[in-house]
Amino acid sequence: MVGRGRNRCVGRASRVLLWVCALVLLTPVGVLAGGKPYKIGAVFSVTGGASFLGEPEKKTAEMIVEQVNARGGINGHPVQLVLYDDETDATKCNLAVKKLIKRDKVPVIIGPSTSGNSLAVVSVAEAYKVPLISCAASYKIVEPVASRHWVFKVAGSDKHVVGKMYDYMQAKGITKIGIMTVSTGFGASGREELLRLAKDYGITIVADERYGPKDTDLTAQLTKIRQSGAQAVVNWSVGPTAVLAVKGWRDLKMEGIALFQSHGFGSKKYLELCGDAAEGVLLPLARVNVGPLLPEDHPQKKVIMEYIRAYEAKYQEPISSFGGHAWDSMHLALAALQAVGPDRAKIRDFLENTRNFVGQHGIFNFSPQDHNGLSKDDLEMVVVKNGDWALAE
Amino acid sequence: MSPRKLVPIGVFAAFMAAFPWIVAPFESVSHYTDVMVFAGIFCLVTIGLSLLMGFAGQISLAQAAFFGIGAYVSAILTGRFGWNPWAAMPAGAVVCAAVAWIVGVPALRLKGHYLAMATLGFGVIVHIILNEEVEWTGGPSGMVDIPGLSIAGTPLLSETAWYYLVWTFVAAALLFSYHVLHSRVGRALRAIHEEEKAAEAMGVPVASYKVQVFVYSAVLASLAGSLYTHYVTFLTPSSFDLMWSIRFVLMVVVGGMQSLWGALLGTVFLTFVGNEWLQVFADFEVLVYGAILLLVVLWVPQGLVVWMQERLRLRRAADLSRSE
Amino acid sequence: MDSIGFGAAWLQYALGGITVGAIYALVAIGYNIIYNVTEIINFAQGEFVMLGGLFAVFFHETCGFPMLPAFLAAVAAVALTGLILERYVIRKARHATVLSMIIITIAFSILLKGGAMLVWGRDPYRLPAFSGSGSILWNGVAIQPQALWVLAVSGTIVACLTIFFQRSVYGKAMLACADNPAAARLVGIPVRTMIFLSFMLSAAIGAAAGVAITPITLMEYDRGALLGLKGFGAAVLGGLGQFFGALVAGLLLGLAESFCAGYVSSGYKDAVALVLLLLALFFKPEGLFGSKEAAGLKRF
Amino acid sequence: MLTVRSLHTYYGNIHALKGVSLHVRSGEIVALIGANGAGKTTLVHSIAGLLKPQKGTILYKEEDITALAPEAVVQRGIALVPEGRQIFATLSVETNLEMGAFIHRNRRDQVQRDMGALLERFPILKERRRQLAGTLSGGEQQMLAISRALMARPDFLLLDEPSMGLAPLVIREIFAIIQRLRDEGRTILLIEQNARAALEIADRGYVMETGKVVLQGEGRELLVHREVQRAYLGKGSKEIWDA
Amino acid sequence: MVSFDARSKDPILTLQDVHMRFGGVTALKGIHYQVPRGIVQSIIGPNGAGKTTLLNCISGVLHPSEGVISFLGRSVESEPPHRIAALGMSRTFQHVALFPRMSVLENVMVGRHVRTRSGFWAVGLRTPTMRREEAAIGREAKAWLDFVGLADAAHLEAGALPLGKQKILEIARALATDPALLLLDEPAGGLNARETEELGELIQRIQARGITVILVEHDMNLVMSVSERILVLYYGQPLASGAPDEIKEDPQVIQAYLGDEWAPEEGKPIMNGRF
Repeated sequence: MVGRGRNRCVGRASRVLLWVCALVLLTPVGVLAGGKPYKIGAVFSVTGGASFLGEPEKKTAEMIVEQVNARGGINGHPVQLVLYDDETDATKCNLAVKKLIKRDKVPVIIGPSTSGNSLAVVSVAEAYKVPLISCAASYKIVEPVASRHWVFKVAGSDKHVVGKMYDYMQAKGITKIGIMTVSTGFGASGREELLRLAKDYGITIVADERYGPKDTDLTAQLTKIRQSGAQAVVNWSVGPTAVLAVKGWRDLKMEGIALFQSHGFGSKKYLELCGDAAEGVLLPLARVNVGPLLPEDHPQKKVIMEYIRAYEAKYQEPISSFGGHAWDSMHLALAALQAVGPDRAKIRDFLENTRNFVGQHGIFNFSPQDHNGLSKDDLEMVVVKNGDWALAE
Repeated sequence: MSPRKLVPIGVFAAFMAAFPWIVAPFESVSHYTDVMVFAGIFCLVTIGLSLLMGFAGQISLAQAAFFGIGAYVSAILTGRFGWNPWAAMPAGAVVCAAVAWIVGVPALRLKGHYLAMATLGFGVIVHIILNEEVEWTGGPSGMVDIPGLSIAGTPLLSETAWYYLVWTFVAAALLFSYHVLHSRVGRALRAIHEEEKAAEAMGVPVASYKVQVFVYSAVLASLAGSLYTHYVTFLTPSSFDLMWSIRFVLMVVVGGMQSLWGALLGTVFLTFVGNEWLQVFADFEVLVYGAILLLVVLWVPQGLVVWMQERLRLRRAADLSRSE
Repeated sequence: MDSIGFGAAWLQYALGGITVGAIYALVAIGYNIIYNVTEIINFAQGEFVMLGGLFAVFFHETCGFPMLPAFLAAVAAVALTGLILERYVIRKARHATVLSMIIITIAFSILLKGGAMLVWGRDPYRLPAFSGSGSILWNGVAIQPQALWVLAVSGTIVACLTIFFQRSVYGKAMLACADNPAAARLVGIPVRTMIFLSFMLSAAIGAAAGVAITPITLMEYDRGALLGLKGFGAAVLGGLGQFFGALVAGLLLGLAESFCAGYVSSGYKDAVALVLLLLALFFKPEGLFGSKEAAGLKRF
Repeated sequence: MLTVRSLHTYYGNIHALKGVSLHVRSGEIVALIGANGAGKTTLVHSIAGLLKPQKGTILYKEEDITALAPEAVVQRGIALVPEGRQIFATLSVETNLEMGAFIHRNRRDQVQRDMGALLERFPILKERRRQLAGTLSGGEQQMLAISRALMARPDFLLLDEPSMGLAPLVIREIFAIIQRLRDEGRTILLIEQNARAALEIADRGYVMETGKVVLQGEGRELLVHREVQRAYLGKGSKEIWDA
Repeated sequence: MVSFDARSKDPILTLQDVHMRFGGVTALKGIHYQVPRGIVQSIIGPNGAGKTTLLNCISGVLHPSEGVISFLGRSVESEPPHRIAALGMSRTFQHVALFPRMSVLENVMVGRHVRTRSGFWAVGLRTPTMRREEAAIGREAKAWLDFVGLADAAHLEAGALPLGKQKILEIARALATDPALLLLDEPAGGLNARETEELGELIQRIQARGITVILVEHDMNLVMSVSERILVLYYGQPLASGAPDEIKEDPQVIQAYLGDEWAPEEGKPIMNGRF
């Protein structure tokens, strides 16, 4: 009895040990075949709260690697994407970036997906002197440039989005607005810019409401704005709350007060979820979202249409503007690798001096003073019409 | 401590001291030092929590809040007011201790689910405050460019240096906690857990001890938060949300509540599981993580360390009975 | 400019608060059923709500069921999940402590969430309203028909449960199990079956809540945790195990949030609800409706 | 009617019953006495199905009921009135009785009739039928516990310490009820600390010590047994009390 | 109301008009009593008479609804149990309340808690004072285990002891607090005759050390053999008090505590609602 019992225990213990060993050994999943591949590191929020960003970014990046390798790589080197999921968690993101740098020794990193996570790794990129092309929006990621030597970003800054929006309001004679922002990094950064730039455009903010990313009801905020006498309401969020804002706006019959959404609303899925309710919603969007609406001679038309075709063919789903960030960062990284090879410092210098790079989100002009390279002119004001985007006049 | 216990502890300490040098030559695990820095920071939190839960028998779902308070006080004092981080760290601990005391006095009168709810509620409130007080905390966008640590004028840059710093803290916390446990205070805490009314009849001021150990766990969490701040040099409220409180509890439970080593092992284990070993499962990671937790709690409810200790004891007993 | 009076805004907040509150109440009731029979707090309750919504989407949108059959199918599917939880998880850990039970149910909720993410992906889904889309505007107050449905579903469930527990033999038997499981076994009540039923029932109610709210709030895989948290708050505030208490506490929490968002600060609305909860716990630890008498009796 | 053969039961990891054998004939009151921890309660819990015996058999009306669940034991006509009464304190008196008849739940008329009869029989319960059972006094609760057991229409009643915590006068009435129940044709196995009272109404008695039956005999016989007197009625209790 | 003039020159415990009500139920109805220093005082009475409630009031677990309890000249009726323990009163529990997963020795060491000082910082930093104190705690705890005869079991888990030894361990733990007054709540419950005899000897040895003992007990053999005075409680009120020999012969006590006869008389109504 005793003996058998013991053996069973030992058996169980050793099985547990085996599992642990297996897990440890499984950790390094590097591809060692082929010539000397050029590595590109990537950290996206594929799961967790910002997975709506990370998922299309991951798919886009993987698709581009396939395309490039199918064409024989760059300069005869296959491209290898080393991608980690940070689960929308700053700590994990920090760990993942260091892992890319120390273990995988990548010459360049794209991502992270969110502003928070990007800010959590800025110091890492600086400390290890590795070029990092963030896909997130916050201007703090690349400013002050003096301490952001190695960091770039491809998402337009919120100040451009707000600028575009305020331009439009100015043109329409809107001077009093209510804003409602989600209490995440995305919403907070938008709110900051909305408040900061308002007076430059002669706009008064008469209501400033906030809500949580998982809130189920926004009528309280909307009611308050309706009472405030605002001529327009700006909602700044992503995810279900962006849809709830539209539905609430429609339910409260607030059509007299124009609803502006942030660029975070730039996904066809949201339009589907809103149904008819979204008619007339205004938002500034990058051209990647409105590719088919662009004139044929627009410089971005070709890259955008190619991306849309390839992505939709491969994944059977519409593109989102977030995937476009991955496209831009990935192609910038590829261009750098092609031009200067896998050398961190040279890649950084190359990126900083890139001009007229035609991407999904605009035509990038980087400089030592500007690590974003976009302006508000890279956005279009879009209105929802018949369940689709249309350029607003 | 008896010499028989000292030998394995010595081996363990030697292993921990050599860890960065052991993993360094192997490329695929060379970054483990970095993971261990975070694991060490979390260990500080879970050592306190283990004292609170495993020994004094009180549930807390608010540890992430104390972790966060420590982190933000450090960040604000150094980033905004230019304090030296080494001065900000105890300041954070003092703030945390005060908050823990204020919350602990009424909360620890509650038991079971009600205590869980009260601490959980407090944790969520702190998280909301971190999110909303934009002027001070930067709100959801977080705080950037927080100064790093330096020792004697030399900035602490490498992971290895941080590894030694953090694990020195852990060793100190372990030693302190071990001493507390093997003293009148520790016995009183365990007595409270086992049979509160008898402990009180023996002259143990139950309410006061519960609050003291709650404050202690908050102070350790606060120190961990300060270290985290200066290591990552960026803070966002999402690192201190309810999910983190739950994670800390899970670390303690998976390792084994009735043992400080349990907190240590559980924390290191789950930090590696969460950040490293399950990456291969990609989308299935969450599922595997949940399954591991479920299996551990169902089949090894006493936690990995206590389970292993029991196995060893049984084995020894079996060996003895065989040799007889 | 619209001239919408103070009164209308007040009503609008109240309406929003009641709708959200009714949802919290339904989640709280789910906690209470299981708690009543087993004294376990099932932290996977929020996930039942999420699964209810997503299963309804699956049956209605993917399989093309009409709304009512889809509703029932979703409830049945989630009840099955509750069954699995009880049969294969809870029963295995019958002698676990309060803390390990909390952790077991949390682990199970992680599994459910992970599973839902794999099956339905990370996007939110919508479901058409039970009757008529759009809303009715009455004196400047927008009323969503679906909100009325949510209230109706909550009301019906609370009424049915009250009748069930006060009138039916099985309901009383469940209460007897909670009161004194050993004595319940002695009079021939199959306690295990009752526990089993309580899990299915509470999962089913969670699912019904999920289906009812999806047309208003959309539903995605990680919605469960927050709903579960608020529902737990309502359950504790109302006094664990009290159905009527859960309803009132749920509505109170919903109203507190809504009015706080309307009149104080929308950012702090969750905090205000929680501060209320903490104060209630500190000063009336058995919850608003947990009777001291019953609590006293319970201990003997 | 009931035969227990060399029963072994563990309570946790304590070997609480070490081969207990006893029998109860139809229509008699059998008293089971012994110190705390002698295993009396473990024995009735084993019979009622609350505990699973490791070894031995329990035969009831020629049927082996050793491993049956409590539900099944009640179905066969054995009801236990547990120590400390164990009424459903938060439910009303009526609901308590209704729960007692849980196994007859599909015969509503019968349940109503039985309940009516019991309430007639115990007017005090009738008066309080809408009160929460926990608010009853000790004696009333004991009455309710016995009534609840009777709602299952048992032939065989197991009574565990029915006099515990009750005032002497109330105890007297409870014992009268027990005798009445026997006179109505029910068989009773009675556990009592109050050995004297139990043995006085019992037809036969068993004495248990540390998990074993150490003595058995007729009630009156045990009452005057020297060992029993010394151990359970108190040494010299005669001198002290019967002075 | 019965009130006993049990005043002595040097009472260790004085109860004045102690009432205890739970909701509508009055468990103690005005108790006046004094316990002289150095004696073994027993409290007997039927279950539900209020013995344990009285013990809980004295030891601070419950606070009486009315009345004054003074211990060593200080009124303690609103003090928490741990303060009362510090003043020199200790107790055991009716249902064994040990710390089951701690060792026998550790259980007794917890008893020393109230006589030692080192705080959280001191023990964490292992100050020299704290080390001396710990050593003393260990020594004294061992001495008490020797005293009650459990020294051999010092390193076993307390929960693994047989019930008889657990009861003794509870007494050792209570003694370790250096009490002037020791309250024993049914210490013989569940003990066999031999163990009960040993317990009686132990109580006498405890008394010999100058510790006053209050004993709540059902076992009349024990009560009669060790007590100097007995208080009989009945329905929350004192029914009688005196030396064992007086109590034995008190007709009221015989009437209330045992009852005179058990067999019901034929034809007498029994369901008369006197419950």
